Amino acid sequence: MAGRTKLLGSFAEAVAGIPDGSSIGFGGFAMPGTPFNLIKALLDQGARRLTLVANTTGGAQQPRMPDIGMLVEQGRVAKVICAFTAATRPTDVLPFTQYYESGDVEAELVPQGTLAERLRAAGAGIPAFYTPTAVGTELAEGRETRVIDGRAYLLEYALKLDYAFIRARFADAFGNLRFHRSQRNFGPVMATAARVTIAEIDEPVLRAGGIDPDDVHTPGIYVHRLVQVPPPPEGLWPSRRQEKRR
Amino acid sequence: MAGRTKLLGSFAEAVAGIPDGSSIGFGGFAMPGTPFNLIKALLDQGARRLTLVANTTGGAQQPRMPDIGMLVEQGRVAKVICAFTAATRPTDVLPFTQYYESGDVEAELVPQGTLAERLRAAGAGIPAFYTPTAVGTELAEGRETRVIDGRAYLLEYALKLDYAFIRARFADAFGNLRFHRSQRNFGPVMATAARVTIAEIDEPVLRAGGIDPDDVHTPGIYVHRLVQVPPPPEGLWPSRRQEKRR
Amino acid sequence: MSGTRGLTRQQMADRVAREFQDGWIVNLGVGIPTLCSNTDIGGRDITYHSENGIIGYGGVAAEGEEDLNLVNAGGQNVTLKPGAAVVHHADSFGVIRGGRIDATVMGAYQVSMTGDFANWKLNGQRGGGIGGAMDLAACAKRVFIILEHVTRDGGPRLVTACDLPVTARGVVTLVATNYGLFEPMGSGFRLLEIAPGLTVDEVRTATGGTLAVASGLRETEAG
Amino acid sequence: MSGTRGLTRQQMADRVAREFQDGWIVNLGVGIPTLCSNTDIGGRDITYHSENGIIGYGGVAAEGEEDLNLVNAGGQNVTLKPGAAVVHHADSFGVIRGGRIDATVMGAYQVSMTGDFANWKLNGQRGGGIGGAMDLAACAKRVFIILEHVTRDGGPRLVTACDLPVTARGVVTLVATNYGLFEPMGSGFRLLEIAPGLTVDEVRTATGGTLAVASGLRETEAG
Repeated sequence: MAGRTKLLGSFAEAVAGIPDGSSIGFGGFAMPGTPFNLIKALLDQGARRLTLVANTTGGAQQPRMPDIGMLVEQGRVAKVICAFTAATRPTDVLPFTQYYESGDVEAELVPQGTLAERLRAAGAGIPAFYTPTAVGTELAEGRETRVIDGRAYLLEYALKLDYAFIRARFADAFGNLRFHRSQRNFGPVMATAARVTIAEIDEPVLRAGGIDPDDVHTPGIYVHRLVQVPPPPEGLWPSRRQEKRR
Repeated sequence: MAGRTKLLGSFAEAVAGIPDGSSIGFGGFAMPGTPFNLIKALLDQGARRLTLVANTTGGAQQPRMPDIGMLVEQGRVAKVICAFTAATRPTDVLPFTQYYESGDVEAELVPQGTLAERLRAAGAGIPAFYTPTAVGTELAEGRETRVIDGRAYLLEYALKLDYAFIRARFADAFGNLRFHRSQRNFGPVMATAARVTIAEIDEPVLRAGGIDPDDVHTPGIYVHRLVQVPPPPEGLWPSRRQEKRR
Repeated sequence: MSGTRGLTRQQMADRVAREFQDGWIVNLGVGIPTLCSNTDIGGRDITYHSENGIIGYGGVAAEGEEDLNLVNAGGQNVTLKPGAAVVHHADSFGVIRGGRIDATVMGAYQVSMTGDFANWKLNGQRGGGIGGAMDLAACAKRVFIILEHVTRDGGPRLVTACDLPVTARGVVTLVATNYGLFEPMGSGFRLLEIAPGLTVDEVRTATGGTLAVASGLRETEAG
Repeated sequence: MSGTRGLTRQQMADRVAREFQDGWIVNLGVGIPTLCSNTDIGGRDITYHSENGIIGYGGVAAEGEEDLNLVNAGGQNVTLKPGAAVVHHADSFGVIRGGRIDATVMGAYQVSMTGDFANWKLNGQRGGGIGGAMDLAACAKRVFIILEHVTRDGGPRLVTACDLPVTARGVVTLVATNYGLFEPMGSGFRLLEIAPGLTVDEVRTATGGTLAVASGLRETEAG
């Protein structure tokens, strides 16, 4: 394990070779954990007919950061699987909403916990499971339900990914990751669900073993490519050092 | 959260009030993570008609430590749910095996990964899930299977516990836990599956917040009673200090 | 008739927060529910859970003191209380579905007398914003809803049956509006408390379905 | 005819270990499979996974240097390699069921020519010892079995069909015995390599079902 490194020199290199038709999951909940630098590189990379999996398509904040809604705007997206096609507050407008509402792109709207669990199931080799969430709602219409111990549950299927794009605070050369606070969110489950996980890292990548085995949040066996986020303005979104300077 | 402590003064106090008919899960894989001190207290406590959930019933090592097979020998067990009713090597003999083979006690033999996942499902509010494990074996006879994407899977149900007995290295007063190395094993999933989790702790219990939020393995919301393991010979099984002295 | 009569947003949040019991684990939704964490409820220890895996967050961080990688479900930079823990998203919804949330507080467009509520999609919309609402609604021990009593054009939000797509059915425990505190009873709503300055008749007129009045009706403390 | 002819236990393990490719994640079962980690396979980097959640363990700890809370699936006190990580039991079997294990090596009582194998229960037993074997067997990319070629009374362990309860069906990739290296082909076994000192006829006599011999049959290096 010590003999190899997964560290690459650029974000362009990290997203190279992603073919048309790929499914890609994106970590992130609000700003923390969002792989802005990888998204920016993917915007330049050109792959088309993508299936995107994320909590939301982003773009609510000003100034606008690179977000996966921009891939939709570029006409490169076949489908989005997410927990929001519109913002929680009707007064907030996501750029993606107009594309979806006008029928320009397909979307599958999934409750957030079901989305997380479908990704976790994919990573854990569970092809399907039952959940109480969304029973009795429009999302359950025509779907298989089952009564267990007197309560109705909905059947949900694992959601596998070709790629996961995530952001973490620390990595070692073997790919072990640690997240900082709510940066963690979808990162660990996305990583297990994907064939190939690409992580952008806040801090310089450590030697293999630089993270204590008890402190690893995502094991390196799930992580394939690492890129360190450079200082701003080249690197997007503040590193810890900047946070403290604000 | 800072205002309360879950720390109790004795193992007897920690297992007090467990009623007849309870289901109790026990962490541990080989020696690490096995709550020997809580098991010893339960042996004295007297509750009957118990359902025990564990990887194995123990008792393979010499000298014999307190193990849940002893509860069976005391006639206090209705059923054991485990991954081994006999040792892997036919030449090793578990004390429990004779009780099971002679029909003195019921057992449900579950593949280890299915056992862990059924506990995890109970904790995560998933009432049932499909798994590829055990398809085509004796364990699948008469059971519901389902073909998903061309592969057969077995339906498995969540396994809820009334109590979990686990052992960890560190705890804070709110009940947040950290395990050391392979001590972790079933501990975190047992804790989420149980209504009441009781943990024996190697090291002195820290103030609430004494474990960094990013370093918590089991959140304190899942942990209800803590007891510190005293030094040997009163406390069973070595603490970290002894390990280094050996 | 406007939504600004009776209790303020903070007063509605205060009323709900006073229901929280010592030791509870509570999830606060975006908007008015967030204000519950401002309420002084004495020495009661509440553990606030956020969908993104924060268990035990505290108040909003002071300006200049934010950890930008620490947000609650509304995206606010919050602080952590001693004893806090962070888990990933699947484990965080494991907390929810596993039945560990004593109360979830959410906003809504409508609540029905059978305890259904709607808060993720407007009629005519193709999609919507579900987020964690369906998980929380289906699995929390108690679902508390805070909403303005009437729509902008004066129509009721407490209705016989939701005409918007529901978030969950039969789950609402308690409803706080600017007009008072209500319980869905199946066959109607029960008015538990009334906001200062309103009459029962006014409340009844502005409420869909039957309104029963609790014996010994009290005024909501507007503190 | 005894099980001690041909390869030793370590030589069988060596033969299987030489199949491991650089970067593989490998799970070693209790008994002979454990010996695979002793084999020198040059610079190839193998990550050893253990059911109890250890990803990346190394050799057995030197006496006096043991961490008593660090064991492999066989209960041995092992060491950790740089880059190791620890996960809990459900996540550990997530690694297995998720298809991340490139090879699992297990002992067995019987292997059939259709790739079934049996290793958890003897006939006449009420229960048995499953442990993680069924999960590994069903989900690893490759299932390598190591076993003595014949039973104590000389009967075959490579059989047409298992008469013991199986662990999984149709999963065995490769079988190493003291007599040689075999592949279950459905209609029979293919002898890929033969142990020094044995003849094909001897192997055939001691094997259940049909035995095909690979073209250019080689002797197993007994190094």
